[in-house]
Amino acid sequence: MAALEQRSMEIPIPAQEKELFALKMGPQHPATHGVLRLDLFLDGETIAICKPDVGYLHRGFEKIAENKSYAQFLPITDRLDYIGAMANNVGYCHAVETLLNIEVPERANYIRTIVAEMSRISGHLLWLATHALDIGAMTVFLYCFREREILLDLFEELCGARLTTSYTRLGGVRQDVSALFMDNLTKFTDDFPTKIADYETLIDTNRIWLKRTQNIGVISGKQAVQLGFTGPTLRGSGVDYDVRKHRPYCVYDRLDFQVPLGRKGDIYDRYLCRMEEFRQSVAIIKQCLEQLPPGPIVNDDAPDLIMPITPQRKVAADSIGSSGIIQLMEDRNIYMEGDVYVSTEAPKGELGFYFVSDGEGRPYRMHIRSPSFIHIGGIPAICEGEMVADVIACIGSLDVVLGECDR
Amino acid sequence: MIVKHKKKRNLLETIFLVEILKGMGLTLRRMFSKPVTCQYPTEKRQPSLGFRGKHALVRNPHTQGSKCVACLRCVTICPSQCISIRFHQDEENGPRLLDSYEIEALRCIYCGYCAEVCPVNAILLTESYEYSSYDRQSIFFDQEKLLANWDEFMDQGNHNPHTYVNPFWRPRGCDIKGLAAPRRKAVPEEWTREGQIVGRKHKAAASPAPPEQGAKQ
Amino acid sequence: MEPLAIADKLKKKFPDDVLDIVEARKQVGVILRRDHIVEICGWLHDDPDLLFDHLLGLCGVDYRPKGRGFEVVYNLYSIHNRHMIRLRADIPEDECWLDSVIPVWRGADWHERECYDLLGIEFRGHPDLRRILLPEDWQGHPLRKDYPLSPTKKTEWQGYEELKELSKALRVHGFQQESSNSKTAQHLVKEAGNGGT
Amino acid sequence: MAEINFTKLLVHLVVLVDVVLLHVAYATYFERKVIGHMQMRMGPTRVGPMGLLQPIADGIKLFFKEDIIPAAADRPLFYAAPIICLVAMLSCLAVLPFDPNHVLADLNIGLIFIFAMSSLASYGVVLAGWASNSKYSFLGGMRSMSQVISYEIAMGLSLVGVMMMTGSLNLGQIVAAQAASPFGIYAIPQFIGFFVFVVSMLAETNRVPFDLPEAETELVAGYCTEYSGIRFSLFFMAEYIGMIVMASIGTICFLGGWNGPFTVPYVPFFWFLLKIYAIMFFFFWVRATLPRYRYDQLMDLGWKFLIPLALANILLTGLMKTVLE
Repeated sequence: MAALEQRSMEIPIPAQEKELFALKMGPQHPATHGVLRLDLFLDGETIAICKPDVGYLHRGFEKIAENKSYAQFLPITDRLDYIGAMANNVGYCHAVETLLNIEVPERANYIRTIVAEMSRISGHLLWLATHALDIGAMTVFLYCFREREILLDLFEELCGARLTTSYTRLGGVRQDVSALFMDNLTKFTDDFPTKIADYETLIDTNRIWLKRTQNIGVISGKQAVQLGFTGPTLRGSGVDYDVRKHRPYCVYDRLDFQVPLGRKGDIYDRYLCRMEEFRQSVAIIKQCLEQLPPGPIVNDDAPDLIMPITPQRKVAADSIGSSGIIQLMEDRNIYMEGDVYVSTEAPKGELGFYFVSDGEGRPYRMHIRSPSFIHIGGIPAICEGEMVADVIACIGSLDVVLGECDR
Repeated sequence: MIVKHKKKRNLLETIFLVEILKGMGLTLRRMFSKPVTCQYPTEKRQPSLGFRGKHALVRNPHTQGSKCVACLRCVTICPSQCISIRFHQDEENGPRLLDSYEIEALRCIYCGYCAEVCPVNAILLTESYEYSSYDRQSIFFDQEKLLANWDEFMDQGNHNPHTYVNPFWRPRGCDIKGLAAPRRKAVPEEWTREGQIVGRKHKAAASPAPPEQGAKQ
Repeated sequence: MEPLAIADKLKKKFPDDVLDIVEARKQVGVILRRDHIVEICGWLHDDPDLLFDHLLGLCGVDYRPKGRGFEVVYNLYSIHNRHMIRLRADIPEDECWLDSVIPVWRGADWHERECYDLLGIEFRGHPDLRRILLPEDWQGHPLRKDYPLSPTKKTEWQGYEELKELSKALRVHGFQQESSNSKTAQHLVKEAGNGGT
Repeated sequence: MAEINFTKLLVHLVVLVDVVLLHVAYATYFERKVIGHMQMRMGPTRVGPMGLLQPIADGIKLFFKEDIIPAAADRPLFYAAPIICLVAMLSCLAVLPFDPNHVLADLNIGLIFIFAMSSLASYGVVLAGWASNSKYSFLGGMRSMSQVISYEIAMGLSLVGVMMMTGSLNLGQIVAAQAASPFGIYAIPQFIGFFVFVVSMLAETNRVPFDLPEAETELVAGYCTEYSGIRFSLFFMAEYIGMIVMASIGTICFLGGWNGPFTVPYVPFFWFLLKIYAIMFFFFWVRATLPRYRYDQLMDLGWKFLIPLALANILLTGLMKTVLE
């Protein structure tokens, strides 16, 4: 063990690095999307070696989860990928429901699909905004925020918070949709395609944009799978992998949508994939709004928010008056021993939760498979050999959020 | 589906910078459209109903104190453990009497769980969002401050303290039978399961007699 | 292929290595001896029927309170064949190491570093095994079950000491004051179940 | 040699510098407003009516801000760099003819003088990058050096056509010759030269899409990363004076200087100012629209495209001139 500790302290520096120009980019840098740090070793302006360094935003979520009940951990998932909190909520609840075998009503599933796609749009809007800003097109940034504002307002109307939504509940969702929400969302889905045209006029065919994105940061499909990439980053390389199609959840198996794929796997392909996902998400929302069925929004048999953590603590919990719920849990035996891995397609990629349960009301171990963590791990493979300015474009095209990476 | 690449620009378009001029045309057009800015301190945005903002304890109109029964559900559920309650009991099985109720709002993560689990609708997150301060003491809410927050909220929004319903007490679309008695307040029809908004497909299937207001056109 | 069929196939191929096959919620986990993990993973990756090309995740679990050692869990998925399997490599407590699967999936790099960082499982053959999320001078491995939730002065990270001194000045409005006749909620919560280990 | 009236010269000098500095201040305001509205927001609105006092407030803020000098910086050079920049840019103003009677120093080699001075300003930038002893600054300074050198050539060559048509390097005479030419402005016969000039003008002043020395998202702020307070504001002023100077050259050499469709009484420099404002607006407009080039692509554009184009323009002009005569 002592040898192990020793080893962690030394950072190996290859001999050739000493002759290179070392540039520490971040954690305070305008374009590293949070607190990512890159140790760049430059040969002129070309990247010879790139070493990402993460952990500046580590908050120990996996340890927190081991000490909170399943319901209590939900607000913390908002803080994973804080750009698309709704998608995290949906993913987390879907995972816990699979673990605890809780049914979700039809209507709740439709609402979840709507909010997940809304958060995909809002997440991609922020990606486009920052990606364009990184490459220097600053007007796109503000145009994207104009639309994102509408989506955040809709989230506020739906659940009372704009960013940290905590909207889903085990077995359903917290609140039903309101008439205002439906109207505004319908209007948004109708208007949004014209707004996409705005962005595309500014950058889609712009020769500077093409020069900065085409054939840069190329990663082949095979390499991308090897590195564990998921989401639009993987699909930009032409690999057809989308959790919504492969392992459908919510109501995705009933909806008609397509998964955009790129050809070469350069920055431009990833860009085009996400731009197409805007349109597909709008189509999904439209279908959901069309098909939204009546019915309950939460399963009455689902555990209450105050779910006791362990059966042994029942006595103590009894004194604070929630014995009925505990009885319900024990009757239906929803706590199980075993492990599950459940994933959903979050805006950034595949967001997976691996739970080990030992029959208590909290996970024995929870592992979050966060796409950003894996994508940042792949930055060296993409960036090495490119130039300093391309590193920024590459990070932008991967769409990473450090809250999710560091957990 | 392979994404479509845009047509490569031809020689003429390259020489005359067509796509750049188009972009510049767009920015010039936008220059003459109305800005979307909300000039914050002068024009305030109206937070939607149920916005999770400043904390408050509901004032009981009969006793003028708080409604809290010291069941400690909010303390138990709070993920960031920012609520602290002290109480005492005069006799063995008598009612619990609240000594103090404190919320350290700087630790709060505004999930709204406390309002959701409260059986008597005693605590809520109000819709007021302007309470930043230069010292920590004023964002550390004790019972008096929380009650004062409620009064302030009632005055500000011109709400009626008797009829006010927060969506965290009584969520839209939830069945009334699952709720505790104090939560069964009268709500607009849209909030009940009967007035539920459904998609066009289901609307057509249902009886066309009552035209549902505000549903998807 | 059905997950159980995959597990059977795996057992046929490596009869000595498969310790157990468990199923929960239609997901199948294969508990393995750790010795030939790279070979097994390589076979799963390359076998034309299986083609597990995608490493979904890799994480460690501390089973010591349950009377076992550690476990490293590999969630595998085949994008081509659309099936999933979970490998669980059993690691004894006193010899906390495993062979690195980077030769099979390059993406395992950071996962293994994270696992090393948080659980202290050493991955042999890893080119750059050092802490990833925690500071380089951190002591201990936080996701181990015996890692204290609130550390004592001795086990604390040194850099944290200064931070705490600093924050003490700011924490004048904490919940420190106790009055004798009233039960504090914090107490009750600790009894009732928020406290944890 | 004519006797120099020092009092008159001094008054002229003070008025000129004041007017230009005021223009610099309000150019920042104008830029923020224009870009703001292009991005559907408001720009400055708080200080004064419609934010009109914003530049003054900014100036005061920058003036009183703490002047931080990195410990490892090369102090003398660190102090000198912004001053070199500003002085070089300010001295360009001396030879600009705002109208036939208002020119501080009517040099025969006015154009060459401006080139010399604006290249000198790049010394300031390079020194700033080097003296800061910071890696971002260093990269910014290096980029700036190579960028200015390459685009100086392209710009010089693009103006050779104008010189050939005029036969003079005196800016006043260029304007006068333009007025006598068939189109009234050289931008039409010299359209290739004008195009090359506009592109290299953007590059020379480090504006989008060629703002690589201070590329915000890559190099934080490039050569002025470590500068703060008044020293930063000197760089800032130098940059904007540079824009004004470039806009003036463009006006003088291609857009007919102070001549307009009709003369405006009492304000002889009306057309000159209007043209400068138009070019400044163009600067901001481009900034709001275009992304940024990469460093090597910028070099490619300069050496492989603009310089050959400018040379072709010279050839064409020469041919035309021979044919027409």
